[in-house]
Amino acid sequence: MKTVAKTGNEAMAYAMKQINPDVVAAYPITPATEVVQIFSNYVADGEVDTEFVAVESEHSALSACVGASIAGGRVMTSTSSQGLALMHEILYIAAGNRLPIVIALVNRSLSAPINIHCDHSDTMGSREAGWMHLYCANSQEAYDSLIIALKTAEATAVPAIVSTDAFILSHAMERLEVLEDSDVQNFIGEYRPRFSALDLENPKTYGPLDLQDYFFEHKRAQIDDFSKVLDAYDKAAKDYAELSGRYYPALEEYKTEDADVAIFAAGSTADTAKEVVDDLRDQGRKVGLVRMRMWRPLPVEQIKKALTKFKAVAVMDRSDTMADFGGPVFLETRGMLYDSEEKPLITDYVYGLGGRNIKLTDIARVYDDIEQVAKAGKIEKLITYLGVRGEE
Amino acid sequence: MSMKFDKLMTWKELPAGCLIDEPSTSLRFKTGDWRSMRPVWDSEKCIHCLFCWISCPDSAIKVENEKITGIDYNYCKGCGICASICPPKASAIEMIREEK
Amino acid sequence: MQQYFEVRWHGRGGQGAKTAALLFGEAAMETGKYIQAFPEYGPERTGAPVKAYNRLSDGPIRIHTQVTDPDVVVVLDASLLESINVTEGLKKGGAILVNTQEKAEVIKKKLGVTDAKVAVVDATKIAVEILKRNVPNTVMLGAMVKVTGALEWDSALASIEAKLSEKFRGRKEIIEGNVKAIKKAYDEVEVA
Amino acid sequence: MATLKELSKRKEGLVGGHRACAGCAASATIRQVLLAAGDKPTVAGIATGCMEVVTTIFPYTAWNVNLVHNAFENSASTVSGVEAAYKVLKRKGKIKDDIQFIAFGGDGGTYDIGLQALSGAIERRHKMLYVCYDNEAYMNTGYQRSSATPYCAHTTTSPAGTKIPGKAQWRKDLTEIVIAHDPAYAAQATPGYYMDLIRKVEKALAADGPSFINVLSPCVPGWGYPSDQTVNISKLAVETLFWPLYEWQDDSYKINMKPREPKPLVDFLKLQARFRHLFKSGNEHLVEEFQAEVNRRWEALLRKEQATSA
Repeated sequence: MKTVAKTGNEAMAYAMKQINPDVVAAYPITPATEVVQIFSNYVADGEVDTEFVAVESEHSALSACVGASIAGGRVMTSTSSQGLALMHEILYIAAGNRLPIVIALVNRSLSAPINIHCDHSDTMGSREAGWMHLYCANSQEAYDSLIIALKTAEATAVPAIVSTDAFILSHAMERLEVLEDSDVQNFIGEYRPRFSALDLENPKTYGPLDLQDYFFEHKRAQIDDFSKVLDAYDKAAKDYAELSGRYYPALEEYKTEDADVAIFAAGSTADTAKEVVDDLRDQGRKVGLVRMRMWRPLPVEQIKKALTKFKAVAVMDRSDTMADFGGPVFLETRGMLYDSEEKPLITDYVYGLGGRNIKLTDIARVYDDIEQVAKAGKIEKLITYLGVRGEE
Repeated sequence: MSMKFDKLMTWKELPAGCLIDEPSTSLRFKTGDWRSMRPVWDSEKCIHCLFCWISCPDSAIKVENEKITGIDYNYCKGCGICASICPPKASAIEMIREEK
Repeated sequence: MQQYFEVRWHGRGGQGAKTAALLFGEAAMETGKYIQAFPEYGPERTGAPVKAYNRLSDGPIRIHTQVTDPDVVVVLDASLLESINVTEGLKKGGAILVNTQEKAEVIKKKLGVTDAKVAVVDATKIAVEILKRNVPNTVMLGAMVKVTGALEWDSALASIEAKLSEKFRGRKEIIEGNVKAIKKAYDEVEVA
Repeated sequence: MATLKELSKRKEGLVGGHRACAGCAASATIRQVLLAAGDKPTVAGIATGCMEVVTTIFPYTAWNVNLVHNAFENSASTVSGVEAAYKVLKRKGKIKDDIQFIAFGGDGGTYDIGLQALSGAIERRHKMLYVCYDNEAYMNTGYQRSSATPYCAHTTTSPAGTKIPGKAQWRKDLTEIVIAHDPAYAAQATPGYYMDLIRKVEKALAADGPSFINVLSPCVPGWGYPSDQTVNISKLAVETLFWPLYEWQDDSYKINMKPREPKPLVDFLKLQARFRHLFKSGNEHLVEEFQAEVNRRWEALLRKEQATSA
């Protein structure tokens, strides 16, 4: 283990190097370009054994990854925003085929208007594609998560996305600890694919057509495989904790034990909010934070257990559903708690679109609001667009 | 090999992944009943040029030891290509109406 | 709440504000600090005003917001003083360091700063003289360390030298030149 | 080159029981290509389209080799990935055999939506043979125009109406576009001339780099002719100069079939319902224009052959 200074992108590229995948097929896109660039250097300097395919689009990037994974290779790529949108079609195909491909992703808003900065609209738009998804809060976690995600993906044959916030994390250099190459290799182990199109003894047809008689059965089996991800993840995360001393639960609770109210947030903002919690705690206020790290599959029982103990919860959504009903995290959170006998009042804060800075005072204001909601026992304003001009 | 063909598999019985885990399973699916015209091959007239064999879209011309041995009616859809390209000097294949 | 030491770097695209922030961050890490170093990204190209930031602390850093109230502002190009409000948000008792030919008093007056330290160094002159190129960014690190006292000088210098060695892959004259220039800036910086 | 007798002893790559139309040339194309490739281990990929749909209906596959299907526009990039994995796994000693790779796509998946992926794969020089089974329209979805659809052809999105007589444009010359990428080998073929196609597959697979064969594959329902005429029409396309058989390698063109007396284009057109409207009175000029364009392109090809012959 050694201490280094790396940006989120450098941290993910370094984890990729230590994983040493068989094939990386990728296309550069701001702000994830560096991941591909840095990895190209590792390839050029012979530091990895990887076959690097510099494709002509993100669509081809994931298509080539699918081909390489069906061929039995350990496969990774990297992208962001429009790139993920261009991959969208193939995301479903990779998942349906049970290909444990891992994407090092940087969360960036989707056009229009074009904008290169952070929000979560890109990954939220892919939430039904059948990929495991982890939102990271800092460079250290981005590095660690890529390794844990790969292990989980290969154990379950479910592909994974690990994401950081554009620029806020992707381009911010932070201090982190990295493992030795051999520790990473021992942790992930040799890849043993479930099938390979290069297996000449047992020719198979990959990606066949289903009529009405089989499609539903195939999807049901996929959903069942997906349901095993949470346990496999937790096992991988615990094994990783033994190795690194850093444990990342699917859902993180921070100072929630006696809290009356909490913020439910993901990504770098959740990390920032811990600072606000400490500050408010110093003032004697009973506030806490629940951080959504794993978004797919949803750790439903953990979320229910965590959130039902509060009087009020503010969900922080860095994207909107365009349903005129708030952001995706808000909608799903309310859905999860519907059957709970004790449930908090839940409000939504859509914030930070297109990289709009979220200040400590903004987060403090959300705590002020939910304390008010908890005290009044009712919600005055269900959805707030935080930090946008023209809203009061 | 975990595929079943005699009945519809449940989702728990499917091979892991989204694949057909053995080759050439379509041989279990007989397309011969699509036919309304039937090619009839005359072994006496056949010169074994193999033109019909290489041109058949359904791999339905049977060959053994470089010689044609007949037509596989399990798969032949009756398109008539074989009869149409059989060299005139041989005319070893005739299309007749399929009697049901 | 944890104490943070925050820096804002002003430069023009191509002058190395980001590199300076990264080098400063890495140097700080070598002294045991937890660090962040990040640029502000826009569509700007060479010549346009750009910003970069540092955040330093003794414990793990959890906040991931822009730096709005820096302890220190570093201006890599004095011409920016005309177009940018470089003192925006500067903390009381903080410091602003400018690469200029002017005396510190003149800059202090020009900026209208009353409750923060103003320091100057002619980093461009030092860079041109020693490095034969107008690259003031690394040079300014020397002045920066002296003015702020945020880092221990010897270990900071050693770290910067190590990073430069990595970056320039053993091109001795560049590495040595930079170190010499950094030391010169350390010696020559003037505070008002 | 393998003879028919030798080929007849090989294992079929595409077996019966698939659901292609009776008389489908595309199935014959794939079958012939796989027979030609059949002396070495082969892994295939295919774009979504007619042939993928009729040959892989779960749980029935007509493929006797490993087949990878991903989506419509990415047969070339998918097989790029398979080939990349092969290279690294071979380097690591995890794969012992020499394997050859063939990507298939229809004209929709090749000329149009998959052109970018094809271009990228050739430019990156993946060692694979790409075979386009070109039936000159989107047959899988019900005969819509593609950029491979010829002049005046009726399709369901370039219908022959009272004002507009079918497709207004000539087809895109995809083979030339591929040649502009400087592949290791490129050719045009058609299954009616099976020995020519088989020879080209062998040559393409032996070439050191990416190769491409554009195979005109007549479509019974899309073109509108009796199912027993598939081979005849395939040959007529060549004999009328509508689809020249030629190949390109080492900067040289070679025309493989030069009819001593080319047949008139109408011989090809009149057998097909998609050109029926051309034979209504008042449309004679269209046939003449069509013939003139075929001649012009043939002459241009002859000049290319002459200019590049040693």
